[in-house]
Amino acid sequence: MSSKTSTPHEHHIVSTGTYFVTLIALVVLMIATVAIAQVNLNAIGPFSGTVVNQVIALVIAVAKAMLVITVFMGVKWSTTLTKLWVASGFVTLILLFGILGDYVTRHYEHQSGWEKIEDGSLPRFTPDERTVPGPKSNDLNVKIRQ
Amino acid sequence: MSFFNFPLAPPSASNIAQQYDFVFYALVALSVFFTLVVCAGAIFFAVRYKAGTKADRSRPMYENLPLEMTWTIIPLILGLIMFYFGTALFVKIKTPPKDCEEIYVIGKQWMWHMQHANGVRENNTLHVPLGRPIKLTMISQDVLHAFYIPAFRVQMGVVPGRYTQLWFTATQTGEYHIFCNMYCGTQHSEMGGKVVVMDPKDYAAWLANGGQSTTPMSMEQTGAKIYAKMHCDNCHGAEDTLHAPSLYGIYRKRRVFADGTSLIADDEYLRDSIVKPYDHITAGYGQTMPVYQSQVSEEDLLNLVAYIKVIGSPSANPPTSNVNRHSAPTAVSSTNEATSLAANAVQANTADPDATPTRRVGAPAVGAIAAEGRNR
Amino acid sequence: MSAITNSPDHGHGHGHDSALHHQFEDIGQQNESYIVGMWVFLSTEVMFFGALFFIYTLYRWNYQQDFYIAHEHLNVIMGAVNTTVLLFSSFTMVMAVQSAQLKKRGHVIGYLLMTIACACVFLIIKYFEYSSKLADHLYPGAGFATDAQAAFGEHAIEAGKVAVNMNHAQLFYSLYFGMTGLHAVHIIAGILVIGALIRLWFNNAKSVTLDFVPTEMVGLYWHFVDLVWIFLFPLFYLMPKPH
Amino acid sequence: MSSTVISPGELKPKPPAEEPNYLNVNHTISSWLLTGDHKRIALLYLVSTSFFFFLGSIAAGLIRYELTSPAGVVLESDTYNKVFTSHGVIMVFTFLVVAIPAIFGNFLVPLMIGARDLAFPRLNLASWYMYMTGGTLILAGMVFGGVDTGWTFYTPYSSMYSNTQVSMVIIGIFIAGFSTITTGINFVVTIHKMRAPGMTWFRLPLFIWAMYATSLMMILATPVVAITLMLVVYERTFKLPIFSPELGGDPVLFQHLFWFYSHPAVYIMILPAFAVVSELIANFSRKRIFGYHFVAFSSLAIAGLGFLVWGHHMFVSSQSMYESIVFSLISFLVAVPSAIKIFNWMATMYKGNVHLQSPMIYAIAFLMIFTVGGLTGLFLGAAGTDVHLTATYFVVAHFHYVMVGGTMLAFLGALHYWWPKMTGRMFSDGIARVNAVIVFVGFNLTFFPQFIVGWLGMPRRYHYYYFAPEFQAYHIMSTLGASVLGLGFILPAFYLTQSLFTGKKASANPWGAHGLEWETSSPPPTSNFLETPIVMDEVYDFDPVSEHARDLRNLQEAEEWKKAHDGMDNLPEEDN
Repeated sequence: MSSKTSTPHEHHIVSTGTYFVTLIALVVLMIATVAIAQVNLNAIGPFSGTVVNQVIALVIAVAKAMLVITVFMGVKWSTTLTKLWVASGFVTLILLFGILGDYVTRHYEHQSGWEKIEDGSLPRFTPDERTVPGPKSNDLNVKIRQ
Repeated sequence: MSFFNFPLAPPSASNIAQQYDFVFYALVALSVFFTLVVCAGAIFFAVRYKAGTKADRSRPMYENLPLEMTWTIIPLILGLIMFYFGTALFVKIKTPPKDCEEIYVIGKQWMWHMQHANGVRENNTLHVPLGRPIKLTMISQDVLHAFYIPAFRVQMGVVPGRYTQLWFTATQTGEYHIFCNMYCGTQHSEMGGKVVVMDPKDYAAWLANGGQSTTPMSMEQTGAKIYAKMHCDNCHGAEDTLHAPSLYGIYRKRRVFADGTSLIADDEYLRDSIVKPYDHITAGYGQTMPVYQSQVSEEDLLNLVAYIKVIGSPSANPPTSNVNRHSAPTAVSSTNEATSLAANAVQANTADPDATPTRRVGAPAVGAIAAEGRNR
Repeated sequence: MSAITNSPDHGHGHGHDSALHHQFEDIGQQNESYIVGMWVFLSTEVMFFGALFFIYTLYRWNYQQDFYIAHEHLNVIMGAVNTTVLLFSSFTMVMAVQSAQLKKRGHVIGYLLMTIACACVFLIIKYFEYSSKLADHLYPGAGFATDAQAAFGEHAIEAGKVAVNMNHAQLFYSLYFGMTGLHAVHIIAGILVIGALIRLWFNNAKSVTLDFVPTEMVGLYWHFVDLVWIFLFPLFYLMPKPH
Repeated sequence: MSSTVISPGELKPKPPAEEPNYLNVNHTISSWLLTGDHKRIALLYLVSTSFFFFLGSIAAGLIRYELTSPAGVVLESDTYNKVFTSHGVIMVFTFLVVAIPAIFGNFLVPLMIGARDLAFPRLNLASWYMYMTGGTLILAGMVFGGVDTGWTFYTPYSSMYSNTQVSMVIIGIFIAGFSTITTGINFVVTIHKMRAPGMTWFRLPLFIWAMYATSLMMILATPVVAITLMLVVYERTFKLPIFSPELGGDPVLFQHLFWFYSHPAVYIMILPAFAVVSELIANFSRKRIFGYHFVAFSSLAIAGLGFLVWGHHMFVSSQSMYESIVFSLISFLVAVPSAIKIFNWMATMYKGNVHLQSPMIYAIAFLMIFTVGGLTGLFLGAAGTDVHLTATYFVVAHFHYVMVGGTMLAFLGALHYWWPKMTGRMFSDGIARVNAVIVFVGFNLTFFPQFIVGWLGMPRRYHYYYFAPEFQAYHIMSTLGASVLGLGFILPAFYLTQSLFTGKKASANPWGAHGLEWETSSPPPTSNFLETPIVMDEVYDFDPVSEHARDLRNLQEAEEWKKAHDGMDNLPEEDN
């Protein structure tokens, strides 16, 4: 079987120190993310402070996740096959986020006639205030509750 | 009758339909071609290289990159061409021109409610002028629906909480189906109606008149209007149904009743059957019909009877075919809608008889409906 | 070619190495199969939670302001403590696996017990968090709080007007309870699995003592649970104020 | 025929007929219900999926009968809606998704790669129990009130409006979903880790490649629909706003998430069919498959691109026009690997020795029908033409051409092809060949009229169409075809069952096929191979010229045998 199970039987044993350092790093990152969330950051370029804050929080979360995956879950010392399967779930998840494409581009469609396009800005869908014009009748008018 | 009726294409009655049909038939041609290639190839090889037959089997081929690339790239290119035409069509369908006339549509279980710009309203029937771009702005009041006019090749989902839109320019007068094409519950299949394409002049007059036809109506036509408005045709259609006998050709026929007696159906009998239906229950049916005593004015009764006397005969305008057999759960208080139905009935006469299958008035063949006299 | 196990028997534990199942050729093959299998399962779990994360992302992006005010009711301290507890439990878990590799049975059991203890602490804190939401009628559904001010205090009021759409707040809490609830279900499942593992170690069962891989598989699962929380925490508890 | 397997030691003598195999090793009920043997689990799946297929077919028959008349025949609209939902749910979730992977995949993956079992036999058994639990819940839902949402469970109808047993059925689907996930995990690990020595990736039969691609999608897509459907239950139970527009939710989001699974699910259903057809065409043409690498990688390409086309189900659902265009483009791209497969299968027959036995007839029928199914997919992938056709009977016809004409025909082909291996008995190939033709004719008669009636505008899920009687002729044709098709599905149940009792004993390789599964006895022993095989030669290693010579010899022998036995039509068994 040497041809396919080339992985050595003796698994890589990671030292307690490595694990402990990882734990400390994780806790530090956790504290950092809580701390940064308390501060309202300034906008950077076109990105508002809110976006910057969110991006930083997510970057830290990804860093923590990477630490857990590589060290605690031992992916760093695992076979290519395992690594591929680790990646597969996350790659597919990115594909799933392709759904956002719909919501991002919905507002770019032609909506002429029923909504005035303000200069420069694209029409944004806000159903809450609008009702269908025409004679009102209780049973037939659309009720869109706020 | 309809069994021998094999229409091969839906009517093509809008500007979109014309462009659509071009793309569609191009795809049909492409599909037929490749289907023939594959079928002929498979059969030819199966016969030519059948086991035990003499054939040259030397130097068999297992891999051939140029060949593989051929049948990778040719379908790819053809696909991209089709993608281009399909997308161009799609963008056209999704992009209403600026000068559209607007009509608002509300979908609800299980009816369509339309509102014209000047406030005229109608249910399940949509009147539009010929040759002018119309845009429908649609929303649903409950579940998902889809507004679908096959003859125009347009369809759009109708979603609660959001507006969607759909546009077309009708190019032929006539009446065409409207279907709800997103499953929406029990009576999904009956959530439909028709779109009536009118000459712009007629449409303007119709609109100005609050959705009523300006043509004077005969008694039969008025009766037909009432017949439709009161949803008589829900039960009394072209054929006997589970709930009720058909009234087609009933006048001066002998009617046999549940108690064994019988009568000739004359004017008096027809009137009595409306106001006091349980006095003479036709054999095989139960007490399912509402009693209309003091609900219908005598004038309307006269008109109704006049209509029922000719119902089903070619001279009559039946209650605008079966398209309106919808029991609207929340009856519309406005009379506009009811009269507009009648208007359809009238307009049906003036339109071109070949434009659409919807308009095959007279006895629409309903196949093997429930056996006569079946009672549940 | 290493030795071909030619045993036609189907029971477990009759071959030359009793931890080896009959369908495998050698223990290396079996171990990697288990690890890969676990990861394939975890990629399923990634998509399972992923769909929820996507829904959350979409609605938060649409209703930033409302989500922000709704999130103010969450207790960051409790969330942070819970995060620390889970991170620490991951550490004890990984130490249990290391001890299994070194065949230190006592250490394995000790670390696994610590992991379970952490999991229980997590659930207890979660219980207090949930009760505070329930007390303020912030459970989604027909009984959801209708008075913004009562639910969210002065945060909900801006320039004298209610600045939060309670429907969207309800959406937030639907997702909050859905996602943390599903995560809690995974924690409970983890406690059961780790409990079973401790039992096996305690009984000195050959299925776990001969090789560390079963312990490592439980470890992988537990780290995944931790991983989910690593994302849940900033997304729900640490929301920047929208401008 | 040349042996692909050289055992390390000396070749063992041929096992006697009473050789213990996986069927006769023991006979107790618990030995079946608690088995870890992938072959027995495959048979458990065969029985249970056949049962569900039978139920789904009854629903289909009712639908067809009801549609012969524009105003219905026997059902109320409510009942009709429940019937078509039952048909969809049962066929999709308990038959199509499961059938080929769980029956033939389970049976063949270890056999084809030379393994003794799947990597996780107990998980495999658990997956059957999950499947049965899910299936039972689904049936319970159908019995205790039924479901009327359609198999797509679109919100907000399913979450707020339908007062039928939606929750119970969804939980059933959820559990059955995890059954397919575990099957997928098992396949992936088995294919990666348990191949016999010498069984390199490019010596794998194409069946394995396609099973791998299928598993990939099962593992990565199923959880999405599982959680989405659970959210519907969550929403129904607690009256939550996740997909409900009244409280700020988006009903279209459900469609995105649903199709994110359900489009890959279409490939979960059709890729195993490709898997089977690749085997059938290569083995019955006695020729190495043409363009092995292209066929193998096209499966993976389909699996990859299959994740990126879900939006083509939503062109008129109020999805953004721009995203629709992107999805349309990718949909055209995903058509290319399917085209590659079809042309490669055809090229395989070129210069082969085509044996027109029943499995091959199914394969050729598949080829023709799937071509139509695939090409009509272009109408629906092109966003513009889809606007008119979507959710009409055109779509119904299209996916039945793919699902019934594709998957179901491949299923029947596989059943006939591997039946001797699974049961150790031969069936009568003459009646099987007739049956294949019946299925082909009945199928086309049933579903081709639906293309036309859909093009005319007949919406799907319509109970009545009295307002459009012009559709009736096509519906009647379709129903007539369905009765022929039904006959084609019933007949195999009889002659295959009969073969169990009266069929000839099958030799190890009754078809003269090539592959590891044909190297072991029929039926195989519990450990599949008496010794771990070592693979020395390439996949589908036929030589058409010498195969032709053998064919001639066999024909001649048959002729002589016939003469000697006074014209009896029983051919001698073709043997190595």
